[in-house]
Amino acid sequence: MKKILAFILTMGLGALVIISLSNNEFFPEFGMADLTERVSIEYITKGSALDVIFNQTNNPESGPANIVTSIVIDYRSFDTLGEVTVLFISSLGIALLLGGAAIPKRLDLNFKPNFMLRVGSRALFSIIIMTGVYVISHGHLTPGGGFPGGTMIASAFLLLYLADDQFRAKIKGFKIMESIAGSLYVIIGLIGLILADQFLENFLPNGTVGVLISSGILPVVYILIGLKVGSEISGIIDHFLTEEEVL
Amino acid sequence: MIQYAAILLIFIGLYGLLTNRNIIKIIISLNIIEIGLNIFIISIGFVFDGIAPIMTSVNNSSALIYVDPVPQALVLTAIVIGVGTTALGLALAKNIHSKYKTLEIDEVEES
Amino acid sequence: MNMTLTDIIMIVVSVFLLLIAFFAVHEKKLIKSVIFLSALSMLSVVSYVLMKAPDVALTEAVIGSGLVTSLFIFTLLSIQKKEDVQ
Amino acid sequence: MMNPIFLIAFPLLAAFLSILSKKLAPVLLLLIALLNTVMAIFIPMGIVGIGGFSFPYGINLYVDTYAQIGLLLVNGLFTVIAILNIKKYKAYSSVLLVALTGLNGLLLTGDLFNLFVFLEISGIAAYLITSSNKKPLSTFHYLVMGSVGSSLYLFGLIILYSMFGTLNFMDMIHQIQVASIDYTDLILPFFMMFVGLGVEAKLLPFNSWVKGVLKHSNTLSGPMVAGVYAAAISLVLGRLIHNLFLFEGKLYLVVVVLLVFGIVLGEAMAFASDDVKEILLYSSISQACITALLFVHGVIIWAVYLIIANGISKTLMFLVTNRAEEQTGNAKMDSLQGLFSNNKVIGIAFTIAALSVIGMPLFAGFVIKLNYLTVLAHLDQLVVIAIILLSSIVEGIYFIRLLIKLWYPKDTDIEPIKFHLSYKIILGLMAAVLLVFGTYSAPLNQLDNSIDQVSEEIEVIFHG
Repeated sequence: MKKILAFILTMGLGALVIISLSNNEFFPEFGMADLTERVSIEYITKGSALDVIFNQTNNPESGPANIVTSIVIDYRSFDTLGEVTVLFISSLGIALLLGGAAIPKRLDLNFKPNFMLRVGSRALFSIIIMTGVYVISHGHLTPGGGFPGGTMIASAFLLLYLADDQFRAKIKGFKIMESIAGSLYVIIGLIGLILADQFLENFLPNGTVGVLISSGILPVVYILIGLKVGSEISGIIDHFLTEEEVL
Repeated sequence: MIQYAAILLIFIGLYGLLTNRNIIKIIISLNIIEIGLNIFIISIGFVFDGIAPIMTSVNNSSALIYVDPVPQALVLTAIVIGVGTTALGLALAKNIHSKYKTLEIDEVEES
Repeated sequence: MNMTLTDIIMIVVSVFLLLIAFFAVHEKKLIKSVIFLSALSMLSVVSYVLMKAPDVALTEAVIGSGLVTSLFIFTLLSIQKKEDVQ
Repeated sequence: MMNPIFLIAFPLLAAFLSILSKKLAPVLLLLIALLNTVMAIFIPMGIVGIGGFSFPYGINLYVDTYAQIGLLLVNGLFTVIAILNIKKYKAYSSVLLVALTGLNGLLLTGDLFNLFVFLEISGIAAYLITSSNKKPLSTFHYLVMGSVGSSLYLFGLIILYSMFGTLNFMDMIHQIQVASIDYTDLILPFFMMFVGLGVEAKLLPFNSWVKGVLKHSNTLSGPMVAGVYAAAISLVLGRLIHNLFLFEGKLYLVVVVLLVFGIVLGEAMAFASDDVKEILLYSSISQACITALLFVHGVIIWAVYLIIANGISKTLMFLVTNRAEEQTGNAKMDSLQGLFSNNKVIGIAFTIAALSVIGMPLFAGFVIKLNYLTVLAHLDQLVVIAIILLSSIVEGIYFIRLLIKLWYPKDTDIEPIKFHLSYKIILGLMAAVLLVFGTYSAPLNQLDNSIDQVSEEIEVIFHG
């Protein structure tokens, strides 16, 4: 009975919010968003009066052809720095909360993978890693980038964890990779401050839009983020799949 | 239509938060709130005959009608923040279970 | 009513979103609830694709249904193992 | 040369490097905390862009006197807590460095979505700091409340973005001023954002997590959550209330009722409890509600002074109580009886802090309370004044009762609790600050409501 009451209450609240949004004339209808009034028109036209043409415009204000990537990495790069800190602190927290095991051992779940699975997963492992690297390195041209690419690399390690119940990745290596990639990202920001008078500024030329080697330091930053996200999530997976060695 | 579904999704998550007493169910309700919120954020940037905000060799000019790229950049951040909190919640759930042997909030007699 | 194909799919997706979310909240067994959550995440990927957000769809697919579901399953498995040990 | 971004970049760089070696981390923490406090003194004012883009398109940091005071207070209190806890909580050094990044980011950022990201960073760092209480359920409760709060804040922010098309704090204020919009349309986003931030600021709607977290707190999580985090979030909330929300009409009524109810409930719960930490945590809830009430009525400068006085006294009192509780095992009033009879310095410091919170003359609390009550009288807010006076009376009763209990030992002498010399020095200094500003209150009147120059900055940018 209490559940039905709570359900009616929350649905009523939801309906209230929907009604108040629909008769709010400043809130645009579902498909009627007018981008010219929004900040996003600057990001699309990259602040230039004449049109930005793929493969032709040279040295625009922000390099990537993928406009979302140009926002994530260039215009609002400080958000992404905070973003990377959130993942860093949560993987640190999980190491703190679950990490207490003196002699960590793989959680022996009650399934024994057979020989075929163990060998087959090795082959698949490299293919997934390759896809992840592709997604990261083409982040500024095609959809994807540091976050999905890094998670793909981590899911490759997840595959190995599942396929082989004795496999344990080298956590020390992940920690060092994570720390170096994160510090390099902040150092690139500080170099931007020294060379080009604002923190996280793109101090290399942007090149032509749409070419693989374009938009200055941004692909390097996205690769660093990919490596950091990959090592952090692999660390989280390792902590979830290990337990105290009970002698 | 998707926008109204997203708002209702947020409130279904809130309803789940209010009525569930199991820790894993609470984390699931939190995830539902985040999924609903992310769909709502993307839905405010949608333009009817707009195309994905990526310049390719086909739609190669910035004069075309694009969908709003800013909410997509925000959702990228919101998704990864959601993963961070969920992973922490699950780690806490494991700690609570190993300490109190139960996942029901009422049975955990924490002083 | 000029309901193009995408409009119909959008309505179907939003109805399914609400249904699966309701089931996820109301399910008694945890494993089923997690499966419903993963289905919900996949549906949100479909809705991102419909709303022309490929970047977000890719990220949500890899992180939302890939990583989050596996973390839930690992937690449930380790809790199941502890309960069997007692 | 001295750029406000260093206050965020250096702790972040140190946090990333600190996971490499366990031995290096505590040293790095102390170094960076001290460096931040020093840098907070010489920080230049004005808007500092990030990423090299013109004003509303990139993210910018904004520093005015309001932010300078906040940075100095937050970094100073953080350094004090870090110094006193460095030996016992070595493992938390990296977490504390990230918390420092988040807190400085909260106070500096001039972008509303960036504020959400820093809210999450400092929130997750706070969950991990409270996990040192070894009470996973109360930490989980705090995590759920914090996540719901920041999701509500993001929901309100996204509605504002879809209405005005910008995420920059000053650009948003300008768009709202320019757009001829009646206030009823703004009620939903503003209320969502206020409640979202209210969770972290311990205001009424969602502060049930405070009891669990602070009741079982230790010398690190207690002062950190009650002192540093409360001060930082109240300052951020104050800036938003004063410049963006501008409560009026129905929303103003709802907010004032919520805050007044928070004050009364906080005082009543503190009066009814016999656990020293419970008294402190309920009193800090009601103080947070009073601060928010002052911001809603535009009493900026005295609200900032109240945050400073509360920050110092709450950190001091929680440090003393938790340090004593470590040795006696529980924080009940009668188990800590006669604590101060054999630690005179600590006793005096605690008494000064308690009397300053009540608002007894001769202490900073009195000067602040007197002034903000007079300003409220000018605004003829009689109901609010009556509530605050009532709450001060109740506060006076339970704090005096607490002090009497802690000063005069029972007949059976308890084993003496010893405080480390560093406690005595630092807490003595903090109490001295409250005493000095109580008696010599001239410098308090130099600053006035103009310390928050967001509106002047908007004038310069858009009509300059």
